[in-house]
Order: sequence, then structure tokens, then C-alpha cells
Amino acid sequence: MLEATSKDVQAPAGATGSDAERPARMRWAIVAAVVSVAALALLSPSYSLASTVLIYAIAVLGCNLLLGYTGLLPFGQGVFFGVGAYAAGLSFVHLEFQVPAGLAIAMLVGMVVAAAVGSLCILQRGVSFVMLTFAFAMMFGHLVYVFSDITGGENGLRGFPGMSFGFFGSRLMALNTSQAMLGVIAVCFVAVYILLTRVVRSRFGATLMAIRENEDRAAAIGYNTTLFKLMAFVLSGLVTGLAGGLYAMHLGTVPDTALQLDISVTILIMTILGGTGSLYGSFLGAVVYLLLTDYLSQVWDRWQILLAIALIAIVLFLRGGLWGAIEIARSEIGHRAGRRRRRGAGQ
Amino acid sequence: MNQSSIDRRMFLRSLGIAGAAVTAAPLLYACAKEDAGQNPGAGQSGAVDADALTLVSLYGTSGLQAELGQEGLDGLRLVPEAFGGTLLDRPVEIVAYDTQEAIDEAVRRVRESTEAGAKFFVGGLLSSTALAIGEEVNKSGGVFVTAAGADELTGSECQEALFRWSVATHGAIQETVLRMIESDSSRKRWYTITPDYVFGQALLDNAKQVFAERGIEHVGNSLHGLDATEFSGYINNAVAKKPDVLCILNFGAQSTTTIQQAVAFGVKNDMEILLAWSGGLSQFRALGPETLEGIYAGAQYWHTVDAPGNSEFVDMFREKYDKNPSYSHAAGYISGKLILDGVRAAGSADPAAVVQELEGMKYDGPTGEETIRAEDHQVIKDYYLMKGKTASDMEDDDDLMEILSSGQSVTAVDQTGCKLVPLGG
Amino acid sequence: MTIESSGTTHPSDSDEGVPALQAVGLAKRFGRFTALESIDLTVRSGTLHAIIGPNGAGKTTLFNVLTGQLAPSKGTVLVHGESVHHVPVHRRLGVGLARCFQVTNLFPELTVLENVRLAVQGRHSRHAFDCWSTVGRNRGPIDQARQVLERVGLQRVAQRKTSELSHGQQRLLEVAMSLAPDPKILLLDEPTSGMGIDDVPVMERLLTQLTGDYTIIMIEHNMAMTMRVANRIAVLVAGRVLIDGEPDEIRADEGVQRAYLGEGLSA
Amino acid sequence: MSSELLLSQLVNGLGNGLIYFVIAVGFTLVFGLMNFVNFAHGAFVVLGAYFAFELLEREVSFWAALVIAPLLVGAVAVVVERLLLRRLYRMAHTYQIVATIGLAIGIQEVCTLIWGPNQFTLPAPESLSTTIEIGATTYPLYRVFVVVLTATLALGLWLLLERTRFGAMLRAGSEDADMVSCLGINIYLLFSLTFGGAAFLAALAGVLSGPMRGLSPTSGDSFLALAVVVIVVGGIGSYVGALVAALMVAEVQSLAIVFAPAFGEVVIYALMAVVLLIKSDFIVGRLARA
Repeated sequence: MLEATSKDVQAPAGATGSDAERPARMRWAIVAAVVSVAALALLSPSYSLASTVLIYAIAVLGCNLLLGYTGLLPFGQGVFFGVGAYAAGLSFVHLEFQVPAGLAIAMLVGMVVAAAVGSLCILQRGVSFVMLTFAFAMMFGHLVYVFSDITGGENGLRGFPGMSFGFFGSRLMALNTSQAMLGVIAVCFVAVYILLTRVVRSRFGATLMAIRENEDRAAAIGYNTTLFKLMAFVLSGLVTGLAGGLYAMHLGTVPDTALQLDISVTILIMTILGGTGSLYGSFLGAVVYLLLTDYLSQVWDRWQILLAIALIAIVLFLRGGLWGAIEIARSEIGHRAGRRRRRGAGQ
Repeated sequence: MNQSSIDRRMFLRSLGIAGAAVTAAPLLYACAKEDAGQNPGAGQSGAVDADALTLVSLYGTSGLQAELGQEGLDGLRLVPEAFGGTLLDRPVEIVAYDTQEAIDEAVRRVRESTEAGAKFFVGGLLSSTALAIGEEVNKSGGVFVTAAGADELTGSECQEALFRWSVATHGAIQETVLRMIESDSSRKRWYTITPDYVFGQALLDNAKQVFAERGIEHVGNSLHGLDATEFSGYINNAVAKKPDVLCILNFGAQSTTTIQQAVAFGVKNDMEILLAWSGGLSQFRALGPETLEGIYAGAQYWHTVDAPGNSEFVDMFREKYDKNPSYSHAAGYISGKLILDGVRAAGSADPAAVVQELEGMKYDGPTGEETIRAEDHQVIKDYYLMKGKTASDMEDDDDLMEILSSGQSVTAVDQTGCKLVPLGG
Repeated sequence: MTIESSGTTHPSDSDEGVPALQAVGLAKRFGRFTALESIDLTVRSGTLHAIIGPNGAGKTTLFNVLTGQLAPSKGTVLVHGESVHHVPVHRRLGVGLARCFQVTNLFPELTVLENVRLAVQGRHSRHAFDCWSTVGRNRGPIDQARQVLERVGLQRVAQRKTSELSHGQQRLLEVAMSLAPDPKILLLDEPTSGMGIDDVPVMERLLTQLTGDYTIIMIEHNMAMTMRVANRIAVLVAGRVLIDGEPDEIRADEGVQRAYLGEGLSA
Repeated sequence: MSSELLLSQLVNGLGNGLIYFVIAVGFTLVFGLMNFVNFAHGAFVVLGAYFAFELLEREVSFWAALVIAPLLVGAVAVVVERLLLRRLYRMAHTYQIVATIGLAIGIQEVCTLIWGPNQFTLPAPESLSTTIEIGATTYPLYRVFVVVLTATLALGLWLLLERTRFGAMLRAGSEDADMVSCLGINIYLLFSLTFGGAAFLAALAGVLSGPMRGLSPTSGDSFLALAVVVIVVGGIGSYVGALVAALMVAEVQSLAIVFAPAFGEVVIYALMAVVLLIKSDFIVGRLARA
């Protein structure tokens, strides 16, 4: 049998860089996140597009935690996204919750569903795991219509009150302009980015990477790999649920498409386009995918042919995705600079 | 060949691709800003020109609704020519976004266009998209005309900015189920096939109401999921109940497949078939004359209706596209035309003034005399009951159906439950 | 290479009487094929007990049963007198059993130091659930990992990726991985397999140092080295223990020669 | 619950089941024999229908189109396999899935570009457009023809796999492709034939389902979802498993329509998840120990 292992996924390097760089890397990560969000807000054609990019970027971070750092190909991230959106939506509509409480509910429900679905999916490995997440994604997609009196079926969940930011009824800020929405979403993105950067650099993250590299050996040296994979799923569910909650808040409704398979496929494509080599790759994936889609869909009706070509090209030539290209560029430039310095010294 | 040299060769190739992708985005984006001549600053959409009279099309021209979306846009594209290219000495322009009928896409496009100064919107094939667009356009104080089917659009969720051209589920059932019952008393036993979602449920409730009023025996109903593709089971169910009429309440691709499988199972020779909500000429072409022969269908529009408003539209359409217009073409055309008629009558592009003019307006539309009801912004127009012609008496390829009856029936104002949400509300 | 006392004392604490590891009436059947037939094996603490035998004698199956990879069809495995055959793989370390694999089975994209740190921390994997403090501050395990690397002579390549090591170095890393969780019993599956001529003495020196500190059970084909290094040797043929004794007894026993070597053993 | 309706549902289920089998078998064989996950399989089904549609437009008879269209799709598949997919064989399934999703989107959009987004149906041949009586129920003659054709196809394919040298080579290839290539068999030729054959079967299923249901460029997804369910329930790479699973899924679907219509679609994926869970070693292990 031709041996195809998940090792080919462009794997981030081990966590134990030399000790001296540790704090510096953290600060660089925070600065990178804040600067990128600011640049996106300025350059993006519209605030609402910038908000959409950041919402999907959060979901892609959650997906990368599983794909890049744990070696699991999750086909069901749309489930946690949709469930988070409906949870937040229902709390806005029926319980008059304000933004922070609604998002908290979205995260909580995202975690609970991730624990349930995850605990079943990680019983299988390899392609069977992928097929299981695919099955759950399709199943949840249909449940939207089976419980249409709760979810509003194909009309979507409607009747959102005006979104406002505040705690226990106090209205600190009305979220009725796209700038205010972008502000809340940007803060959430930076917070999630920092949280996940800490996590992937922690002992937990290092163990996830060990499981990605060689799950049998990780078990042999004493790690209950099933439990770690479940923890990774729950964390990914929390982050993706938050993205779903922000999606509901930003849209002012929850469309039935929020829980369909397409969302899972889109999140996956962005994760791989961006590159699973680092968390920043996930942000890149969301930005390039959505900006290009936004532009190309106005230029040519059949713009998805370009998307198809891009996907195939990435798999053949650029498995590291955009982040892989940057890393190769960096090592290439470093390589050339090195040669120039040596040649210079030679004369 | 060790690892590093493979990377170098890979690098050269990937640089090409990554370079293309990364540089392409700002490059394409830059020239998009140039040709739109937009003043700088984030939030400006590339395509909308503030000083033109812009009609923004939100039809999904790719994805599942690509067919109807493309037709709607083609119909809308006739409107600038219908007004000679300018109105109130401002150029009439169409800006089209492919929303793929996705709510997040559509809402984002509305916000971007409003930020760029656009006020007038057309589109929304699916009820969910139309409801979301209506709410968003109303919040930003614009005008939106749609042809989507959900009753809520001019019912519980009506908005001052939203006008609906197509007849709602109540009118469609009255003009098809009720007409057939009245015209032939032998139609006593009816079996319905219904899609298990909100729009399908509305059609079923209206049908049940008619059955109750007329003492009709509703022998059975089959509910099916939104993406079911296999209906032979439901047809078997129906045949087992031996109804007089098989009433099909799903629509679009699913209704085409249902009819096809029903005809294949030889259902036509032991019962009549009614498609309450058809997609008009395009759907009938897909079904073909043999399948359509003897089948009843309800339709919003038909190109052979002799009315001044229709002949003007059909001539213009044939001249531009060299074929007969279908329902979605007419919807796109009239939606755009209504808005500009309102602007011309109001003498200004201010949405509030345009809404005032449109409320209660009577005009010659594609289905003859049409009136816009002021209380719920529902257009009161004809809905047709048609029957499939035999191949022999078809005059040309499009002469597939014969109009049996048409009429204007609409829910009484006090029963619609509509309280117009004011602009900006 | 001096060995600082790493705090925990080893075999001396268990008295001479109780053997480190005992297999009692072990049998393993795969359907109708009997891989192991009523194996009785006693391994004294602090000794190196080699298991040799022709291919297909059931050596690796025995190993898999001892390490919990496979459940025995019959019989029990006792570690310091307690039965362990029902303990799942990831808790085997708890009872002091650490294994190195015949086919190199490491974390290729992670650094050598990280491989060993993971192995060290595997003993108390609860700490691994800490999502916040960065790995760099994981002082204890990192220091212990560096010590183990020094012991096997890999401290110079600590920051290199495992995939960039030579085969010999990877075999040393395999042994380091089993040393890392400071076990009582080391199960080494052909440590010298695939090693070059010049690497074998390195491994031999390491094994002689480890004997005494740890109880070692080793499967090995390199007869010359085994004879020099092992305290006792068990010869496994067709799923049964033919003979279990001192190296000299084994060399002299014609049964072993006939069943296993065919020609003289006086290498 | 009249027994006559139940009979007609079971007959109907048999007919649908065999079509589902022809749709899914290519996907299973490619996965089993080549360890390659082809998410563009649904697109090949639609492509077959479109080629047949084009042939019928050019006055080619239905019977001829039934053979020519699948051959064309098979050819296209072999070309794609040679140029593109060959390099993916040693890659992780992640990348095989992403690349074939790209291929599926590409095929879907090219079909939209050439034939437009409209839904279309293939007219059944005149001779088969009537119905026949089975017991008390009427059943389209066309579907009887489909049942007969797919049944013989299933048998023929089984014989090819189990009883011929070529079949033996294919099955050996699935066990250890490297070993087979060492034995002097050109493994890549074998893979091209397998992949082309799978596309041929998919296209044939597309042409056969043309007259039974409306098709549009986006119908590929529903065919893929079906193939995934059948491969999971039937077991990856197992031929008989695919046949049994396809029939089971179709029968469950037709019975669900009678008893719990709204759940017709959900029940298939629930069945798939249950099968996956039962087969997972965790539960099997737990049961063994219990």
C-alpha cells in the first residue's frame, strides 16, 4: 500500500526553540496580530468585509489547532460555527442578552457540542475520522430544517433586537455601526490569537504536536492521546463557537447556511490556503481567500474556476500554503544573504 | 537531490504562484478603485457611483439559484434602456453583485453599497435572503423590490422600504387549487407533496383551508427534506391513496424532478397533476412537451399575455436576447422599472418620497393592470392557471402551455398582520 | 561519563527475593497459530536478561505481551510481584516498564531534546494539560532530558530535528527515550538493528553502564555483543523457552547450537 | 399500511439501491485499490450526464450515448489522472481531498460555462417510456431496464475482480502496490485503468439517472455524499460491502419516506455515524473486554 501519512501536512516546528527567544516570540505574536488587524481595517474595501474576514479568521484558527497542530482533518468545523451562531442568536432573540453574554453562550455551546461530537469522532483514526466528521456535518445540516420552529428553517433565525455592548442591562455602547461591530470583532480576534499562541507553545501544545507526529509513540511514552485530542476538539469548539456568535451578531440574523457543509469546506480551504505551518498563516488564509473572492466575483461569474486552479496548485507546488511560501522566501533570502556575505568576505 | 535543492526548485515555482496571488490582490484592487473614481477612505465600495441613479442587483448568479438569478439580472438590464439611459438628468446604472443567495454576502453588499450612496436594490430569490435584505435596506433607508414567495415579506415582517411584485402563497393557491375545484366538481380527493420548510408549510396551510371550505377530502400529504432528490417513494404513497388530483407544492429543481418521476410512473393516466408554484417558461422547457402534456400549473407570468405593459417588455426582451422572457426575467425587469417609475413620479431620488409615490400606484405591468397596495406594499396582480398543450397544437417551441384562467386574489389587509416598520427603524 | 545520582534509587530498594519481572505460563494464540506456548521467565533486578532465538521464534510477540501492546491468551505478567497485563499501554510507565522499538518510531519533525522531554514528562502526563505556561519554563523535564542525552552521548545534536539524525544516532535516541521516564525495567527491542560497525561499541558501552542501575530485557541478534553484555540469556524457539542460563552455559549447550546456529557458537 | 404500498416501496428501494451502487462502487474501488480519496467522483457522474446530453442534442441515440459518454469521461479521467493526480498518490489524504475538491469545483464550473446553470433532464428512449405492472403497482419500464442493467453490471464487475488475472492484479495492488510493481507489473498503468474504469462507472450512473431525476452542475455534491455514506457503511475498498450498503441505504430511505418522511435524509447520516462507531476499535475493544 503506498504509504501516505499525515506527516506530509506542513508541520510547525517543535515548540522548544532555544529558551532565550521564548518571551520575544510572544511579544512578536501580539504585535503581529494588532498590526495586521489595523492594516486590514484600513485597506479592506469595507468595514463589513473586514469584519467577515476576522470572523472567518477566528474559525480558521480553531481549525488550524486541529489540522496543523494535532494532525486531524476536521470536516465538521461548520457544526461548531453554526451551533455557536444559533446559540448566540437564540439568546439575543428570546432572552434579550447583550453581546458579551450572547458570545459567552456561543462559546459554551460550541464547547459542549465539540465535546459530544469530538468524543465520538476521535474513536476513529485517519480517513474514518474524516468520514465521521463529514457525517456529523451533514446530519447537523439537516437538523436545521427538522427543528425549523426553533431555528426558523430556511428563513433563518429572525427578530434580533438592536445589538448593544454592556453587562446585565447597562448599555455601554450601541453596536449599530459597522465600525463598532468591527471593533468588537477585532478585539475578539486578537484575544483568540494570543490565547492560541500561548496554547500551541504550552506543554499541552507540545503534546498535541507529538500526537500529530506519531500517535502510537505518544501513547507508548505515557500520554492518553484520546483525552488530549478531545481537549483539542473542545478548545477548537470554543473558538469556532465564538466565531459563530460574532457572525450572528454581525449579520443580525442566523441564516440556515450557517450550519451547512459549505461552511466546513470553506473554513478548511482557508486553513490550507493560509498554511498549517503557523497560526498567522490562518489569518493570511482568511484574508486572501475573502478579498480575492470579493473582488473576483464581480469580475467573472465563473470565478470559482480560478479558486479550483488555486487549490490544485497549492496541493502540487505549495503545500505549506501562503505561510510556507513566506518561510521558503525567508530561508531563500537568508541563504542568498549568507552567500553574498561569504563572497564579500572572500575578496 | 537532497531536501534543500528540492525546496529551491519548489520555491521558484511556488514564488510564481504565491507572487501572483499576493500581488494580484492589491493590483486588481487598485485598478478597481481607479475605474470607479471613488474618493479614498475605507468603506467605499469599488463599483457604486454616488452621483448616478444606481440600481443594485443582489441576485445570486452562481450556486444553486444560478439559473433564476441570471434571468433576473438579464431582465433588470433592460431597465436603463427602457428609460433611455437617464432619469432626472442622472445616468441610470446597474451594479450587479453575485450574492449566491447567501444572507451574509447579501447583507454585506447592501451595507457596502449604502455606504457608497446607493439607495435602490433589486433581487432576493430565496425568502431568507429577501427577508434579510429587506430588513437591512429598511434600516439604512432605501427601497427594495423583490419577487420572493414568503408571506412574511408583506406580512409579519413587512418593511416600509420593501415592495413585493410576486403573488404570495395565498393568492397562488386560490388561483390554482380553488379554480380547479370550482371548474370541475369531480375533483374530490386531493394528495399533496410538500417540502418540509416554512414556504412549503405556507402553501399547505392555504391549500388545507381551501379543502376545508369546499369539503374536499385531503387523502394524504408527504413531507420531504430541502435537498431530497428521490421522490418515487412519495409518488407510490400518492398512487396507493387513489386521489383525483396530485397537488405538488414544492418548487424549482425539486418540482421538476417530482413531475418527471410522477410521469415516468404513469401517474398521469389515473389522476390529474397540479404544480401550484411553477418557475415559468424556463422550467417548462426543462420538462419538455411530452411530460407537460395535460399537466396543470400555476404561474406568476406568461409571455403571451396581451397587455400593453407586457408587449412592450416582450418586444424589448426579444430584441436584446432573441428569445421569449420567462417569469424571472419579468420579475427582474418590473422590479427595476417600479423603482424608477417611483423616482420619476416623485421627481427626486429620496427614498421616502419614492415610497410615498409607489404606495397605491396603479400601472400597466407585465400581467396587465397592477396595483401596489399601500398598507403592506404587496403588488396585486394576476396569477395564472395553465394546462400543458398537446404537441400537435403547439405553434412554436415556447407555446407549451394554454392559459385557463387568471385572477387577482390576495389576503385581506387586516389578516396579513403587517405593521410597516418605518424607514430607518 | 559520570552518572549523577538522579535522586531515585533503583533496584536496591526491592529486596533480592522478588524478581523485577516474571512471566508465568504466558501463551498467545492468533486464531489457530500459537505464537507463544506457556512461557515462564524470571528476570532478577539490576540484571541484563537477553532473549535470543531464530526469526519467528516469537521474540517480538513476547515483547508486545510484556509491554501491554498485546493481551496474552493465557498466563500473567508480574512486575515486582503485581500483575500488570490488564494495564493499558499509556499507564505501563506507571508500573516502571519503558520500551524502545525495533523499528525506529520517533517524532521526526520535533527536535531531539523535545523527543526526550516528551518522554520524561510522559511519566506524569497530567502536567501536560497545562495550556498556559510555555514549554521553555518546563525546567524539570528539560534538565532531566539533557542529562539523559548526555548519558547516551547525543547532547551535541539536541536542537537538531530527529529526521536529520543518522540511523545509529536514532537508535541511541530510541534508548534515550526509554531511559527518559526513569523506569525500573527497560525493554530494548534489537537496540543495534541497522547500526554501522562503529556504532555498536558505543551501544555496548552504554548497555554495560546501564546494567546495575536498571533491569534490562533485550532482544538482540548481535551474538558477540550479547554474550559479552548479558548476565543471563533465554533462548526462545517456536514459542517455547529452550534454555535459560548464563552465557557460558548457552554457548556450550548443543541443543541451542542445533536449533539456532547450526555451527559452533565459540565466536 | 397496505402491504401493496410496502411492496412497491421495497421494489423501488431495490431500483434506487442498484443505481446508488453503480455511483459509489467507483469511489470505493479507487479508495480501496489506490488508497486515494477522490472527492471529484460526484462531478464525474454529472459530467457523464452532460456528455450524454450533448450527444443526444446531436441526434445520437440514447443507446449509443449510454456507451460513448462514459467512455469519454473515462478518457478525461485518465488524462486528469496522468497529469495531476499521479503526484498525489504518496501524499496525505488531506491533500488528496483538497485537490479533488478543487477538481470537482473546476468540473462543476466548466459545465456551467458550457451548458449553463439550468437544470436539464435526459429523455428516456421511446421504447422504455411506458410502465409495467408488478403485482398491483405500476413501475416504469425504464427503471426495470436500469435494474436489469445494473444487476448484470454488478455481477460482471464482481467476476472481473474475483475471477480474472486483471482482477487479481488489482486486488494485489491494493494490498501492496510497491510489491506488485516489483513483480514487473506496471502499477501506474494499473492505477490509470482503475481510475478510468471508476470514472466510466460514475458517468454510466450519471447517464442512467438522467431520465430519472433532474440534473444540474451542482448535483455532484449529492452524488458524492451518497458515495461517502456507501463507502463508510459498506467498508472501505470492499466490493460486496458497497453493494450491500447501497441497497441498505436505498431501502432505509424508501421505508423512512413512508414512516418518518421529514427524517428521510437525516437517517442515512445517522446510520453512517452508528456504523463508524460500532467499527471503532475503542468500542469493539471495550466489548471484547466486557
